[in-house]
Amino acid sequence: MSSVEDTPAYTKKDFMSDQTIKWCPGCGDYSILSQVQTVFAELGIPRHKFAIVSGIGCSSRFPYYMSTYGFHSIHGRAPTVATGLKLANPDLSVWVVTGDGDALSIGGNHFIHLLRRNVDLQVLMFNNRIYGLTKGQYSPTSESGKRTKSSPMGSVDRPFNPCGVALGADATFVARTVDIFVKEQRDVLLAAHQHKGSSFVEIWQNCSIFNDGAFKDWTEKKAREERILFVQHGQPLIYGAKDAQKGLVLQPNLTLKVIDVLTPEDRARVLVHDETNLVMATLLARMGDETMPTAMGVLYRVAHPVYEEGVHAQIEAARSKPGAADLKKAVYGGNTWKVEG
Amino acid sequence: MSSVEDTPAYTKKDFMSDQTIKWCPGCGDYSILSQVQTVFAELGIPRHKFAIVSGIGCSSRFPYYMSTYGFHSIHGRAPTVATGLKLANPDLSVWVVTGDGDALSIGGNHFIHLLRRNVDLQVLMFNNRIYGLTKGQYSPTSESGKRTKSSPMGSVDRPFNPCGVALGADATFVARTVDIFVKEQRDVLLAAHQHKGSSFVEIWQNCSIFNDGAFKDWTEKKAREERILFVQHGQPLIYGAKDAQKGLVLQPNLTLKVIDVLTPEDRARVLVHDETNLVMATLLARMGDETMPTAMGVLYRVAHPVYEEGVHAQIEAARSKPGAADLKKAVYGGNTWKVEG
Amino acid sequence: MHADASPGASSSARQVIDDVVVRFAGDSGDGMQLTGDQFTRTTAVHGNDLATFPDFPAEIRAPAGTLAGVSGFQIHFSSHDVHTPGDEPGVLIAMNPAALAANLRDLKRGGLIIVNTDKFTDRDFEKAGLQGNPLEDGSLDAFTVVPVQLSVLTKGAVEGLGLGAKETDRCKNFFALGMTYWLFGRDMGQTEAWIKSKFKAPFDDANLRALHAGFAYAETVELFHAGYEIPPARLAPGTYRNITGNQAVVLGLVTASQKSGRPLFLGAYPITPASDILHMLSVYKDFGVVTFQAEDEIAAAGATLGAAWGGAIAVTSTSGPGVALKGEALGLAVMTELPMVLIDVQRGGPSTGLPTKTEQSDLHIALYGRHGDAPAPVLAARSPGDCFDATLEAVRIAIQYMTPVILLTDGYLANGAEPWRLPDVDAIPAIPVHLATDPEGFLPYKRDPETLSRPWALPGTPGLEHRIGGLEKAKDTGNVSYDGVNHEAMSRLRQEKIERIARSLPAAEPEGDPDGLLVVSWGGTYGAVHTAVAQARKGGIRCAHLHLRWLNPLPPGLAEVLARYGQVLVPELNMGQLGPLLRARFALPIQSYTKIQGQPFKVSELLARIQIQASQA
Amino acid sequence: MHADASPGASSSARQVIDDVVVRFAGDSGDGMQLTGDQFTRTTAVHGNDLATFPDFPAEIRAPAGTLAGVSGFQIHFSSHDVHTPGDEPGVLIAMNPAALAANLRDLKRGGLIIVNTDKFTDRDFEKAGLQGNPLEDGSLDAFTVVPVQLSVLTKGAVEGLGLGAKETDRCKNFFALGMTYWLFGRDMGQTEAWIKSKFKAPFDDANLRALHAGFAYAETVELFHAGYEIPPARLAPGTYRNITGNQAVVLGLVTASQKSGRPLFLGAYPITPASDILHMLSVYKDFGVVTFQAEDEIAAAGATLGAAWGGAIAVTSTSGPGVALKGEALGLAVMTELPMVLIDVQRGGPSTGLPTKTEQSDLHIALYGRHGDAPAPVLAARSPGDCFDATLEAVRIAIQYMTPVILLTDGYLANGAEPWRLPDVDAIPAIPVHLATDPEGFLPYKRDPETLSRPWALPGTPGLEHRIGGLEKAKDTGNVSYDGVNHEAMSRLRQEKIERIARSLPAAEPEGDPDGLLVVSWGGTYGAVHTAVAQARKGGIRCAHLHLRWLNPLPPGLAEVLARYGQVLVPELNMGQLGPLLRARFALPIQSYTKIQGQPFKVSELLARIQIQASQA
Ligand SMILES: Cc1ncc(C[n+]2csc(CCOP(=O)(O)OP(=O)(O)O)c2C)c(N)n1
Ligand SMILES: Cc1ncc(C[n+]2csc(CCOP(=O)(O)OP(=O)(O)O)c2C)c(N)n1
Ligand code: SF4
Ligand code: SF4
Ligand SMILES: [Mg+2]
Ligand SMILES: [Mg+2]
Repeated sequence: MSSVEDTPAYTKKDFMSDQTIKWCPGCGDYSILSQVQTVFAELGIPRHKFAIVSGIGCSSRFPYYMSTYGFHSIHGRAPTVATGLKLANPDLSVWVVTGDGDALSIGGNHFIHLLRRNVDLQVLMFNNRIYGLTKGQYSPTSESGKRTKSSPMGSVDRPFNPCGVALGADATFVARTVDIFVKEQRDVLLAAHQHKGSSFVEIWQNCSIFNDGAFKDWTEKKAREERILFVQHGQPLIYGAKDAQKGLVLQPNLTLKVIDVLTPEDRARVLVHDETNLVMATLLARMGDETMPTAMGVLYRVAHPVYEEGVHAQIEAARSKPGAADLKKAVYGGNTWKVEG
Repeated sequence: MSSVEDTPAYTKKDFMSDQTIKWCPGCGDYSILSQVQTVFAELGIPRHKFAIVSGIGCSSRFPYYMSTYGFHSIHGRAPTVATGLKLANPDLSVWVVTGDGDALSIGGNHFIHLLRRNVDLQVLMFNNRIYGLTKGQYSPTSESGKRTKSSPMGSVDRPFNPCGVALGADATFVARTVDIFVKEQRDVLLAAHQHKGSSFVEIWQNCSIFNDGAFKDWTEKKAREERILFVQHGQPLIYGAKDAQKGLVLQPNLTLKVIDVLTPEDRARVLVHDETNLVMATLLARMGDETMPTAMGVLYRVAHPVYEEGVHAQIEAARSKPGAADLKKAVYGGNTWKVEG
Repeated sequence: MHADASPGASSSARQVIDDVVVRFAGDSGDGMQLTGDQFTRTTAVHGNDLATFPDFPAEIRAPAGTLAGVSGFQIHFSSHDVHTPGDEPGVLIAMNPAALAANLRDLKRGGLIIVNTDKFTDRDFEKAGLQGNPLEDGSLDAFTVVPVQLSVLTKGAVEGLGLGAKETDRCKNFFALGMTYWLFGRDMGQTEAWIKSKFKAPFDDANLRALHAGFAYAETVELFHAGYEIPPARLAPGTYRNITGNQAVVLGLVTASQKSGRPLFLGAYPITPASDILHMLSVYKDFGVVTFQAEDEIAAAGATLGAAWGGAIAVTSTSGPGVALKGEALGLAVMTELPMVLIDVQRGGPSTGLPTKTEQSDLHIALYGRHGDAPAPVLAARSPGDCFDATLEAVRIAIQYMTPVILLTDGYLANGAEPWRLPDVDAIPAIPVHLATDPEGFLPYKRDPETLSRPWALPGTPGLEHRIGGLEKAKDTGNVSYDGVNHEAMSRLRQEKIERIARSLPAAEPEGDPDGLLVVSWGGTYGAVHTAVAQARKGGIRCAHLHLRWLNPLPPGLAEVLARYGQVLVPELNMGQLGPLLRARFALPIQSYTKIQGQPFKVSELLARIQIQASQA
Repeated sequence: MHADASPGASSSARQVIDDVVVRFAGDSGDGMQLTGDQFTRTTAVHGNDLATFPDFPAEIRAPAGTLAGVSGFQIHFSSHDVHTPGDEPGVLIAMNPAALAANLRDLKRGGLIIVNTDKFTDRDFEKAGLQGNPLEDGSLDAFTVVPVQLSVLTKGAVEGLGLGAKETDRCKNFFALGMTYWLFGRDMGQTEAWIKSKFKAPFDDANLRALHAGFAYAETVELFHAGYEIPPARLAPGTYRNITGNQAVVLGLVTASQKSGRPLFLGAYPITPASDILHMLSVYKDFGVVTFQAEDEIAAAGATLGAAWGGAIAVTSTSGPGVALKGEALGLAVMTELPMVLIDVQRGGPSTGLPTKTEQSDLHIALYGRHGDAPAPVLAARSPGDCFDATLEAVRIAIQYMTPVILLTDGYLANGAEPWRLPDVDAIPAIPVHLATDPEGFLPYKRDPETLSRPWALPGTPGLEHRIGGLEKAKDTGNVSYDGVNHEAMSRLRQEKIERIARSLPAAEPEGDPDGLLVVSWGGTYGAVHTAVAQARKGGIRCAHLHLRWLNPLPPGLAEVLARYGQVLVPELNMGQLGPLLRARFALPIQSYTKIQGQPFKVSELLARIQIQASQA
């Protein structure tokens, strides 16, 4: 990366492109766009070093609205394009923007392989639990029984838990946030950027046309306190209104239970978040039935070697060998003979 | 399914086809074939009701050697063909046979979607941690650093944990076994068959040509006791020689530890396997570093609605409505008018 | 005579004309598709022949008021035969300046424009990228402009029903519809009934009021110089309905399932403009239809093949990039000789291209988009209603010849509508299905001597256990064979099987003159070419029209027909795909005429080209 | 004269002949490929011109002793020019009855057969599916049979080195190689050195002993009626190496990277017979080469496109079904106008087909396998060594015209070897790369007026930030455009850009007679067609040979050339793909001659066809 001096002081505006935004009024994509523009301005990276790669979907129109390099590629294949780009130029700050259909339906395989390889880039998955661009079919994150154009009697599919899939695929960074949670989203985006390796961020996003209010039971002002747990490494898993705090404790049968946190003893019983523990992350990722809050924030973060660094380290090692990169030697090979004129 | 009376008493031989087997001498596929033939003979299902669907790979030659219906399809796509078949005819006993490359590399997406949907069939994944048929490249389950034709300096990829991927994708049945573990494999195959929904069975399989001995540190007579833990629902997680038993206990930081089981108190501390607990399954699936045994057997099993049953239930519900399936009405639609002659 | 809205007649005297093209245009949120659809239904019931063409943006809701957000619906209706949605609208209903600006260049000189002046503010001009008010700068001088305060008038009409401002404004399309009904003297009963069945109170009332107010306003204020009357067309006697191509495909599939006695399976992944096939078919569960929304197009195709193996009428539908993903599964279907149908609703390519526009550019991939020599039959539907017959035919051939079949439709056919004379459902012949059941002498690749097709032997059939797959098959046994001579024999058998389909096809039969210029079309351009040739002949040009339903195999007798004409012209909505193919097959100097603008041919364009061509003869 | 092994000369007098075809055949485990490879190297060093053709089963290790398990290696060497691996072997080394049975029908009458009689037991006959002992039933009467107790003799040779029975038996291929070296009077130094470098003790010693023992045995027991001498060919002066097509592709890629100054990226998923490109390229990390083994072919193609965007020489290689999976990404490359190369090592199709056999049946998918109108340049290599030049050319065109390029090779070229005169590496011209860097006036889709290519502007370049994608692009700006007229303009520009490549291609230039019959070939059939035409002309037939390197665009002057000849014949290893294409383009009565047996053309087959064709003139 270039030195800090090179980097102009940006404002959010520097990351707005000249293209008219074509999302529907009220679409959650707007607020994510605004957050990303704000965060990009803070990262100290020159604008030309950003590359945003997307697939196809409403969410995947994202690159057009950012004044960085952008590639609106093919449905589901953004992780592949981003991997090739990052291998070709590890110096770039690469962000994949995708939707629940793009990442988890057609793109599921590239998604898990990207996470497995741990290429150093960020994946922002806008989860509106619907196919927006194709006008409202159920997606792999739609709840069972959902009635849509393609499921008039309700969908029979069970939904994926996106963070669960990512953890199953050995992701090294898994986080969850919400389009309209301005501050929390910002923190997660910053953390994702800082993480070396593939950072997966699920962003709940309201589709005002085809799945309006899908998240309102969690995101409405009042519900937030009751149904959302913002996790923080090293901090107890506590949520709820100031006067009615609740906490999570682990039961012997390896499940979680919600308790009222009234006394210091109660508090001591509450589990403490350890973002390096896969089991903790699994528990947190999969909460969400009626009785449990939904976890937001960085659920999992572990250090692992980064794919493109490994690739380029081998190249450097090979280059440093004596007699390396001798084209004539390579072309001639080991066994030659001469025919005299 | 047809009644028991219809079903002839089979022997293993009844499931052997007339095709010459073309696997290499010493290939682990032989012993799996033998087990499957044995188990099929016991299931009480008429031979013509079995359909085996495979992708491409050494393992995927499997259908040719079974005297049932068989479809050697396309690389990675067996789950899709099997899903279509099962939807078309839920009455069949459908088995997908696949390899680590077939299922987890090119076929990863179909694999996770199959498990998510919970189509009632069995997936037997022969994991030899290598691409056999294409002569020995590393696969998504090969250990990092593996030197192969395509990774002369060692592979940079991190491997998938197949059971971990399956759990991440909300599989309802996850088991692991080994080609040469005759009895244990049989038990797992029977359990997979009995499970309603998608049953995923990872079978460690020795590739005698390109990855010989990949599992010998676990499967050699002596090692078995020390490095393999056969799990059983409701039973404590204990392994090791009779006189030197070891057990697994859960630590407060949500990790497992091995203890010597010498006293009844020790025994009482040992975790008891609960195959319906996802966290337990995650812990078991992911053990395997030097200090821990590898878990074999049924790691996870939960009841969930079966995909094709849901699909056909909707059809039945629709059929039972008055005036259902009136072709003329359907073709004519709601708005017609007459033009007189 | 066309609806040129020439002044003259009073509102009470209706001018009788025989052919009109109307376009409704507004924002994506203005309900233009719905308005068009209602107008179409009423027009159909009135007895006109008609064709429609909706044209909407790729965005769900592009920013209101911009050119990108304009959604249009065109209807051509007439007292005689109609084969196209019309070249140039004679009437444009423009809900805002962007809709006006986007459509003006298509409008017929002298045509009538109804504009919603409430949306003609400076801010609206800016959003539409206009410098000033087109109503004032003389740019509409060539047209008759009828300015209406649509929003204000609608507000007045629905006042007192307790609607919010936004809700009130949403009713204005019904006001516009009411005006248009008056213009053409239409009975509103059909739309009234529809509104009542579709909307809850108070919205039913509001929309009805807007509708009636629009009608009354047109009448009362003598808005138009003339009202028009387009007498019913002399359509063939029978019962009719309006149908779009996607609807017809869906009904064709349901019918094919019923007529073959095999359950229907559709494996699909949503994609514009094919998605509606998935949507519309998913309501026919009472017919035992399984619709499988797969994780992608590859899975959809794979599941379809699996269902075919399992004995279903197995179909997969897609468009654009989805087609590119199905080649491998189709290749396997070719090798395993299983019956399946791929329905490709062509859209503007390449890559993501122009998702909501029409094109005929997938003929190449349909014919050649598989690795190796993998011949498959390809046919194309020619009109919305014909999609029904073409679908039945595709299924029939797939089963009879045990082969994947590719049916090409396109965005224009898929969303366009026309009156469709309902078939006598009982009289549609059965689709014969012969399932193998007898183990005696059964061989999975033993062929029918006539069709060369292999038996359909379903898993679950006692005694027929066998294995299939993508490796080359030995003759008869179907065992894996690496033998080169066998490979050649099997390759030629697969080819020959497809060629034999031609035996059952009707011979190529041009309509028109027996010599001169032959115009050869395929797919959705049928109507435009048909009309253009008819007009050319009226204009004294010796020419004929040959429409090809089958692209592979080509129909019998084609060589002779082509050779008979001095000139052959092949118009296509692509860069030239059928034309070269015919040259390749028949080594004749066949000419291509191509257009790739995401729009159907205009009759006038074709006519002009025919005239040029004829003048060079 | 050919090596007919006619009896006569004593072992000390060598008979001078100018052309031999030898085939080694045995079980997959018998080391036939290795034996053939050694014989090839020694033959090359001896100075013969040569061509080889390995032919191995699809199974890793098919059951020992069966027909399915037979692995073969054929070498054609000569004191004159060699362009094919030879029609009929004059010498067959058969390690077991299956190898004999599988290869007998190819053998030249009167040819020499060396058999390992230790493997001629009843059990072996049974495994090979033979009724009895072919050595005794008269079926070999037309040949000269040399029975050798290979296993027993090898055992004797390596005794005392402490090898187990299996290990001992593994050395017998070197015994056979030693015998063959004697037969052709070859110096064994090359193989001796190789054994020493390759094997550890005691296996080095064992193999050396077996080799020498074989040589000595042949000499001592006067095994053969004659030894042969094939004098060196008069090859053009220079330094030579032996090279296979896959090797040449790999070296071409490394060279292209060095000559362009851009890093090389290969995205690939293993598949026969393309895998070796991935394998062999992965050792050139010292050249900065990134090889990415992707999760599938789609990912490989996507990553390749991403790398192209990032500024790499971006290449993806595959075969068979892998090609079918890359169409969508290629379409995106067409739309985004990024340079990438797809190398398709064609194999027997359709579907999984015949994975280890050769074919030319992917021309169709290369040209037409994308949805929409998505033109891309296609070229094909003509010989193993030519793969080097063709690869360089593919990269050069991809960069110069900012386009995906498809390079076709095939299984025969990929694994076949020939002596290759080494190029002067320093003299290979640079591949010019012009990266956009100046923000002044930069537009992502502004075109070079000559090539019509757009600028290559890499992410990371200050001031050039822009967005690309698969939706139709507006002229110059590259912004998304749904405008129909723009779509037509862009479609025609994309087409025109590819056509302009022809400007820099050499004109079509047939070799041979200026009239008569023109034989047009492409790809790996070059050698066979070249030889057949030369022989036909020697035999008095007026004919010529035109080989097409470029299939899209076709070379300039082709129309005139084709028109000049009375007859045009296009032989292809498929059901006829180029032939119809030429007919389509030039509307001439071009004839196809096709073969689809997973094997290259024999010169004799082509010659016979040319004779028939000429007699019909
Ligand atoms: C290969 C392919 N298949 C299908 C489509 C059609 N398609 C475009 S976006 C989309 C789904 C979008 O859903 P999601 O990723 O959740 O994005 P959203 O629009 O909801 O933001 C589909 C099916 C396509 N463009 N390409
Ligand atoms: C589309 C496609 N890509 C690649 C291949 C080549 N291929 C065949 S099998 C295989 C991998 C097999 O590995 P695995 O599934 O682990 O099976 P194994 O041979 O090890 O049993 C590959 C890459 C193919 N046949 N088709
Ligand atoms: S359809 Fe939904 S996701 Fe798409 S732009 Fe509109 S509101 Fe947003
Ligand atoms: S290559 Fe390996 S997996 Fe394949 S048949 Fe041989 S031993 Fe078995
Ligand atoms: Mg979505
Ligand atoms: Mg494997």
